[in-house]
Amino acid sequence: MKRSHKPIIWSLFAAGGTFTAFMIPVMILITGLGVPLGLLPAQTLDYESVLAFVQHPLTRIALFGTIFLTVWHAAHRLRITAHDFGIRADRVVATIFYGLAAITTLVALVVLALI
Amino acid sequence: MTPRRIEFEILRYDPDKMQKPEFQTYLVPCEEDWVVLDALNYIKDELDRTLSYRWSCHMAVCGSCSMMINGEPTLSCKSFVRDLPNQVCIEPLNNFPIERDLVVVLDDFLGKLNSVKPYLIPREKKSLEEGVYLQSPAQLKKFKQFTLCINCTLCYAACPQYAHDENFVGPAALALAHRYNLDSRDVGRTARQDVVASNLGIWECSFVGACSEVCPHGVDPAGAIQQAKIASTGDYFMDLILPGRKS
Amino acid sequence: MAFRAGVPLKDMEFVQYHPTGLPGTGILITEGSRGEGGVLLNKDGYRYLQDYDLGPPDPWPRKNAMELGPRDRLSQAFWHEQKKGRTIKTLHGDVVHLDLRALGEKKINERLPMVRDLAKSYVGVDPVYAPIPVRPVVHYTMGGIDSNIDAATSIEGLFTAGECACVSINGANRLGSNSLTELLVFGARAGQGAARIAAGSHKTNPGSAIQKQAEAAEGRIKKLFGANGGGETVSGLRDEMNTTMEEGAGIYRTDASLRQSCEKMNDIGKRFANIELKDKSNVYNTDLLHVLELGAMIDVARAIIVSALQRKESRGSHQRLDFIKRDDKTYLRHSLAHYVPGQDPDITYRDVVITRSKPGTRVYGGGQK
Amino acid sequence: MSRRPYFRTVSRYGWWFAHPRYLRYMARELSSAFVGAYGGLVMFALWRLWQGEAEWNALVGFLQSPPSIGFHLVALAFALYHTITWFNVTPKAMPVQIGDRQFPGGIIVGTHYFVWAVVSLALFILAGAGT
Repeated sequence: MKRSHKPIIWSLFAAGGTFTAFMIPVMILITGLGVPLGLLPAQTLDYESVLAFVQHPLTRIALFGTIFLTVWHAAHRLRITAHDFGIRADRVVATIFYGLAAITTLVALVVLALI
Repeated sequence: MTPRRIEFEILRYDPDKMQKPEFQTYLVPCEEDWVVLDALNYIKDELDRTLSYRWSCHMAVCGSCSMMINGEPTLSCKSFVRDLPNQVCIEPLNNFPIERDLVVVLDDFLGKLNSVKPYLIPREKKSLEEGVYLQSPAQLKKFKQFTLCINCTLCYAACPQYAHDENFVGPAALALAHRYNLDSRDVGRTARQDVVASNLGIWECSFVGACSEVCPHGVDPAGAIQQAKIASTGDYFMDLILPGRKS
Repeated sequence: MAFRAGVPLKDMEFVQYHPTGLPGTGILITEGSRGEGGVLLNKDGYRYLQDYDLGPPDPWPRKNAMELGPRDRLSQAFWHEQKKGRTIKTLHGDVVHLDLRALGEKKINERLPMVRDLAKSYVGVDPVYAPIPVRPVVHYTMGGIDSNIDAATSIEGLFTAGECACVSINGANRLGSNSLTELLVFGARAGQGAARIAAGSHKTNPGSAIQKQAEAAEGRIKKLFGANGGGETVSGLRDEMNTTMEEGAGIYRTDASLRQSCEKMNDIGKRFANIELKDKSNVYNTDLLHVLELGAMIDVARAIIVSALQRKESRGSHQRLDFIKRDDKTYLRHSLAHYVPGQDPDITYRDVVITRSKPGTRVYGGGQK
Repeated sequence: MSRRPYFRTVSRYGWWFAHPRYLRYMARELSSAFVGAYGGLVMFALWRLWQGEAEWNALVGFLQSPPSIGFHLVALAFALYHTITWFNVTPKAMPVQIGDRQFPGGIIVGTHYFVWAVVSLALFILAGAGT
């Protein structure tokens, strides 16, 4: 049997899984619930301060890493989940999910470079 | 103690007489210290001699009395009547073709087991005079857990990936491959990787973890497969960086 | 099958009892539990082994003494205790107690995790807090299909290995783990020998004699499938055979008990002809398998009894109450049981080849030098 | 012989209702849909930020709407489930052995939770530091 090329995508999935496990809950809590519900100061998401924050080189790298790992982790897992749901058109499924992940990564890269 | 009467619904199949399997019910007076296998033996001796099932050791060592008990892959010699309700459903092991009654066809599993070369492949064969292959307790500890597998195939019955793709090499075989790969006396990893690191090997596993949950000896095939994935990923990138290197 | 084909069964009178099996299931509680310091107690909580030349009862495990005495002596001591009414009655027969409590939870978990698991599961006893009920259980047949050091039998091309074989690495008793040697060493030799023969022979049509044998075997099975209403059942005869063998040819034997068992087994053998096959399926028919196995077991049981009857001495696992001494002059020999259709087997003897270990006096406990 | 092995079929779509452990597995796998969606949302937010203040403020306004709060609540639940299931299997995937002793899995898992708590707290303080 031929050795698989899965390690490429799996290493992204695994790294992303670890990263998201640490980071995503608290990020959702802050941006999706804390600030919108007024539990955290509204200034946190104020245009000027967010822009300044994002324009810092380290933040750019961190945000790119976050998006990159998160979407590739999700894309790979969803590909398998689609199979678990009984969808056998693996090539189509893989193209859609990996395609979405690639587009998201690309847009994030462009925006973060130009902002 | 008076025996408790338990209703056993057993999936029967005799290819000589039946087109497809059907349930048959037996009422068995069970002693509370019985296991399900004792109840089956009671049926065989007293109620219906045509019932077929495999068993041998009656002490969870031989791995031949595997079956579905109330939907759970279980060794019938380790399933105690005292833990069961008054109605028990018994079926042949999931994910295997039924040969007859509770007996399933294991050819596929045995072929897969063989395909991962589940034996020591030493660097060089030692003669009798040269003595044994030594190993330290620390080296033994690395893989000892995986030696406890009794090939009962409960993990295959629990694995949804095997259910959906019979070509998947499967939990027990991959765990056993890992066991030999971790053995300090073995150098067969490269040879095994052709099967282990293929798309139908470790990469077919989605880490449901059901295999480890049903294992009667606490072997952790799911863990073994994840460890193998990490190691194989390392291999893959090393091969990219240093093509032609010897692993 | 080998017996019926004409290969003698050697040393069949020697059957080993393991002193510490669980009642009912017969699951073994390893010798290791006694090696670590477990003690055997009768119903009065007394270490009864000291009454059978196995003492003194040291509180620590001592090699070849008390609980670490040989399997046959320990099983025999149980028999005496049972006769004296000092064993404990349970649903699954009489037992004594194997007490591991002095070891403590930590040591039991570290050294004997399997024992704890088995005892908890199968007799509902946690050895950390309570003694385990145990009794002697039939464990190993030292005798078997007569074979030489290459695992070959008197029939060319027929090899044998494992418990069914008797290469005679055990003699009249067996040491723990010797069965591994039987499997690994003689299993390999049997395989090598068989491969050699297979490589040297050419594929030809089986001779008419073999063809005839095959047809006869097939005919016997077809007859079983055709017969109706015999009335005898596998489980019925099997249970009777168990009781007969346990009572007449168990830990201790006498001329009278063996003769009685012999008669009973002959009777069972006759009734076996009336056995009825209930399962007529051609696929994985375990009823048929059990009938065939029972027939073979009856023949083997008769070989055990007749071999035991003719060995008028006590040696190793073969203990006669009417001949309590070992008699090297007459019986330092292997017994060979030869199959005679429809009758008791013929017994002949062969001298023992003695190499390094000479037979000595068996002394245990405080009597040792 | 008249062997005729019988092949049972497994439901291709509904198999995961057969046992609670399969349901738990599917929930774990589905967590990735929410994690992924959140990743997409972060990308979208950056896009809006790049476009200008008005667009950004519209987004912040949307975040306060009930559908958004609802989504984030569900996403948080799945994200937490992902975190727990991910941490709990780390000792299986990456066992640590020192000498002849297996490092207790509980410590490996515990360390993960500890680091997670510290990181989360730090980010939280950072987010609230403006006050």
